[in-house]
Amino acid sequence: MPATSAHAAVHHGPPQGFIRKYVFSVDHKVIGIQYTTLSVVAAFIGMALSWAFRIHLGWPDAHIPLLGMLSKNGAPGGLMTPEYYLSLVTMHGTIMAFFVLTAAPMAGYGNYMLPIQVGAADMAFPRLNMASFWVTFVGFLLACATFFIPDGPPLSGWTAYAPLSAVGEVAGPGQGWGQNLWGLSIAIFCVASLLGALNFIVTTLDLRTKGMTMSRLPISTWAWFINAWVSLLAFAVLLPTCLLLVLDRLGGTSFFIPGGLVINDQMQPHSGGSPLLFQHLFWFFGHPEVYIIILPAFGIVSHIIPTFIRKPLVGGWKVITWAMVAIGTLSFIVWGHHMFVSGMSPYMAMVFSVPTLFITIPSVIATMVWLFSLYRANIRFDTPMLFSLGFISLFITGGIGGFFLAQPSTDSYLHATTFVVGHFHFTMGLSAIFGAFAGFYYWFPKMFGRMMNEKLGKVHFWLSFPLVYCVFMTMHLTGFAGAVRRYSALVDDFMAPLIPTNRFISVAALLLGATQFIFLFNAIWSRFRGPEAPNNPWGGTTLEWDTTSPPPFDNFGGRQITVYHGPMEYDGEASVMQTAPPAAVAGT
Amino acid sequence: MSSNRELTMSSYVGIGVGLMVIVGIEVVLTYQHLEPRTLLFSLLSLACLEAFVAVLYLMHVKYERPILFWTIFPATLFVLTFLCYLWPDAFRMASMRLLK
Amino acid sequence: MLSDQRSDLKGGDVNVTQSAIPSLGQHEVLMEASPYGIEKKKLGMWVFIVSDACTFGAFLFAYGYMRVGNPVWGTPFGVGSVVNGVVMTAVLLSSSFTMLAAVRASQTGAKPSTKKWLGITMLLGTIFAALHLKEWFSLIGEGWRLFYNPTGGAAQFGATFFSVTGLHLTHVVTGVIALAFIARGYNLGRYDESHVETAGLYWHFVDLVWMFVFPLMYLMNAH
Amino acid sequence: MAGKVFAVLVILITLATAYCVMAHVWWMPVDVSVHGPKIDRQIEETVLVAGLLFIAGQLVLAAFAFLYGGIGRKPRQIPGGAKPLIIFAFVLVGTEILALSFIGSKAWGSVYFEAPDPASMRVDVQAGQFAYYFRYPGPDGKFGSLHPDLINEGNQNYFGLDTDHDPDAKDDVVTAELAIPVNKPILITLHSKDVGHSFYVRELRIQQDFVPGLNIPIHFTATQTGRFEIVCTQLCGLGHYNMKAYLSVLSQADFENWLKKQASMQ
Repeated sequence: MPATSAHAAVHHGPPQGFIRKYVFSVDHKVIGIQYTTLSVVAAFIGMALSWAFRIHLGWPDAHIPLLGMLSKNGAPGGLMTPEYYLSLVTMHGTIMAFFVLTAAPMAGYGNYMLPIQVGAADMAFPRLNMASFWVTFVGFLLACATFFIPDGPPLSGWTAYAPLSAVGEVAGPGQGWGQNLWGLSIAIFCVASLLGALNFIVTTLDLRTKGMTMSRLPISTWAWFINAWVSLLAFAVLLPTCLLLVLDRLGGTSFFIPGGLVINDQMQPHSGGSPLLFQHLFWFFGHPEVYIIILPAFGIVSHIIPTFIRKPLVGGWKVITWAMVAIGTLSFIVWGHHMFVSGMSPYMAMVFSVPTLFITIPSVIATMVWLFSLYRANIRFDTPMLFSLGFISLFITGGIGGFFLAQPSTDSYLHATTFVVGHFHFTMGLSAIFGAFAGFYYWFPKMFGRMMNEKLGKVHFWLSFPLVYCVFMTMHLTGFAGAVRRYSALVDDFMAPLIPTNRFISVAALLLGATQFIFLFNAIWSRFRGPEAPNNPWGGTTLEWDTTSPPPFDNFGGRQITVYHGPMEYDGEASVMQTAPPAAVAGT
Repeated sequence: MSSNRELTMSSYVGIGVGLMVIVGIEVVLTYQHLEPRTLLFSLLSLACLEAFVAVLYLMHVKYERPILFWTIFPATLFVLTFLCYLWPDAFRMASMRLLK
Repeated sequence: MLSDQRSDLKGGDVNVTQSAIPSLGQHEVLMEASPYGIEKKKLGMWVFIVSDACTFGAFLFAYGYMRVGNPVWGTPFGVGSVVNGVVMTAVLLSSSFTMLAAVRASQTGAKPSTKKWLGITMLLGTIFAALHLKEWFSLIGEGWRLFYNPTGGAAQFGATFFSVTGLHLTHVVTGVIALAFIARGYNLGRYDESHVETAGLYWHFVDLVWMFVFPLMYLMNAH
Repeated sequence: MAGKVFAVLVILITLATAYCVMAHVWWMPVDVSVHGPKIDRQIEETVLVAGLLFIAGQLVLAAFAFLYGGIGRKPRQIPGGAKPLIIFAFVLVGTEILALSFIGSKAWGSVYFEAPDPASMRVDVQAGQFAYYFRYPGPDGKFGSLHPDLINEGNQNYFGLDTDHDPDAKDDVVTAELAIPVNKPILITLHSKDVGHSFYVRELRIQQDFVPGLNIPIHFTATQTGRFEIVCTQLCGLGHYNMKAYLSVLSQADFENWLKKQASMQ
């Protein structure tokens, strides 16, 4: 309960001893780094999985030795079986969506930066904060554990549609304990996210330092705050969904399983459930989830751009913030656009379609704010800015695909084609990742007190950006041709001609993956060998640049922080720290 | 922190009795052989009334700043309202069942 | 790069920070006042309550969906169960008021009566749980299961009833345990009235949820 | 420098994308259904609307990155600040999306809102891991009732028909291929025997999931004879990639012969 942990903020001094310092630390900075590290690890696992199935799609009879070692039945001699292909796709989606994209930009950077940006010494409930990380960690271990149980990970996709996910092992390999662990893992992740969101909300509202009015919050803080509300409400619905799914599997209930199902000539002992109920509950969470993933990227980019163009965003904090609020709100009433062809009431399809299209308006406003802020700017193309620009380009491209999938009529052709895969990789996948990279390069000096290597960072960007388009724009195009997603082999008369195209995608994807090792090397090398970072390497104006790199245990060395200015008071080379006393400004 | 000074303990007892009376009404309604739909809606509205009293007085939102109410109430109501989008499919399920 | 405006700043001296830490979280001059003017743990509890309400809501929507989708339902509760339900409601409701008494006593600093009222609240919570389990066991005795309906109606009754009331029961038990912790901490002087008040919020919420669970799960299933 | 490279890169990507879409390098197969043209037109309109926004957005990004690199410029906001942007978004994008959803709803309605032609030929489709089976009512025009407990791949009772006691079921014709007469309204009923599947015929511009436990009706009219693939687009298990059947659109005469042949083989 929050109540019991409240005093932690009051009493805990700097911890002594390795365990309290680096493992079970209540310091939001350590927890933020723990989250970030977890998601980097998860990201490379997820990427390795995608490598495996991309290789399989490009060269169906390729033998992948490592895979053979990982799973004897899944990939005998390294040759991937169809079921293992689906398992890999499932776990790629699960790990990336939950443990990378939801964890890193929100829980990772948010934990580290939000308290500093509002001028607090720690989160509102530090012990709760520590709990939510370790709960997430347990969830992650459960997800990974599925690889090491006999029948392997589940194969029902990250959306785990019932009844395939609900009837148990009879539905196929991995649908036994694999799916159980999956359900538990996600349920646990829900709890962690709820606790995290609660902490973010209270910290932003109650722990702002003197003068840090809501209108002076950095945009990134706004994004995390809005996002915390979205997660709070969305995960509150995914939690029961997972619990009911687990009940169907282990308790013999029939929430999502109708009567009269015959699998392998076995009559299933269920009746009266509804697969559509699962889809509704899942997507009620699932659509806000994609915004939970992208909103922090919005915030990070909106936070970084002014620093590197040396001028405020068009419309100041208000326009971009209200755009994010509108997006967050609308995200709850559009989930049905994932279900246009699912057998949902066709009239509801229209009800969901219109607000979906209307999300375009705040999205376009946000995009134009970033775009037109560049007008007559002094753009400095350091790595964080390059990734921010990349983010804008990717987000535009991804948003465009939304027009096709938001309309039932066009979606009925494009649904479940690779067009969808391309679309969501652009919007919530790569946009969020680019936002995360931008944030990583931007805040690394603050987090670790060392600069990252600019050259390697630029190489990382110049290789990643075009490769992203090679992979996922091509998927859009094959989607127009009607290439179906989640096929482990292209055996149809229709799909077979697309094998060369898929080979091209695979090559690009492998290169894209390989490029990320430049980032990994850069991060690790700079962590230990990078040049000392000054307190404010980028000339930012927000509070995190107003303390040492890395910040002391209580973030500001016991100074009284008083804020007099908004977060983006840039004017060319001149800029005003949020804490600069009015007199000092007059002086400059 | 003296937010629930406003009411004396006895008036709280009054509220408690009132809530129990509502529960009584609910029970009586249950045995009036009403249409399930009518019964459901009357029970729900009574429950909402109870909940409202509980939020305002037991959880003394009435004596907090209004902004607290205007934060928690719309958020919760928002989710519960739009979850209603799944009712059409619940009714379709009854009408389109494969096995009657 | 810009010349850092405060490069003279030398932080990181932990001893200096010690003095600053105790004042964190309290709304003193160095903080912006909370827009709600309430303890942060109280606000945290409110935020938790919002999400928990949505969780319960989703459970109840699933129940409604199942019920609408399965016209042949089956209503197991006779007068006995309804009476039992009314008693449970009375118990839980009065526990809310004993909780109020405890909060109030704690605010006047009356330690003994605070402990007394907390004790009574926990007792009532336990009675509620006991009555609830009695209901469960009588149903199980009649052959109701998560997956089986002895009256031949939809199997979903057991599933929805046991899961929804189970979730509520979990909240009650958690609440009783939490109250025990709070009482102990309060007794040892580690916790103050604000903890009691926050725990009270949670307890009232559990009561509030029951105000929906009772009519929907019991009365709607009474024959 | 970096800005100019970025600009060039973005422009190249934009042009390449635009070319691939406009030149239909990868594109939908030709449509063979009555409602299809509406959907195609809708896709084309969306390509236009979305494509313009796409090109405009990327070009502005490229232009600004190209022009405003470096330092020493006196920063200035765009004339009018954010207002014109907001107005543009609401007015232009707003009308665009309203138009799209208005026209689009017609295309959607032509598939889902209009009642099927009462004279439609009815076919019953059962999906299971990992095959489709099709059922024609036979001479009596009535489908026998379904008994899942009787489903048995071994003796080829895929639908669970009670041919011994149910007269309607006796003459039902069960096939592994869907054949339909051209230019005749067809009403098919989808139901799944196990998990979720989908009925996707690209040339018909039809994609509809099977919902276990429900009967999902869908109706269409094919306008050209030919043989097309029916594929599963709803993840249904390890054989998902290989779950397919064929749709043969035949002339009325050919169709009748085909049905007779199938009936004789029951």
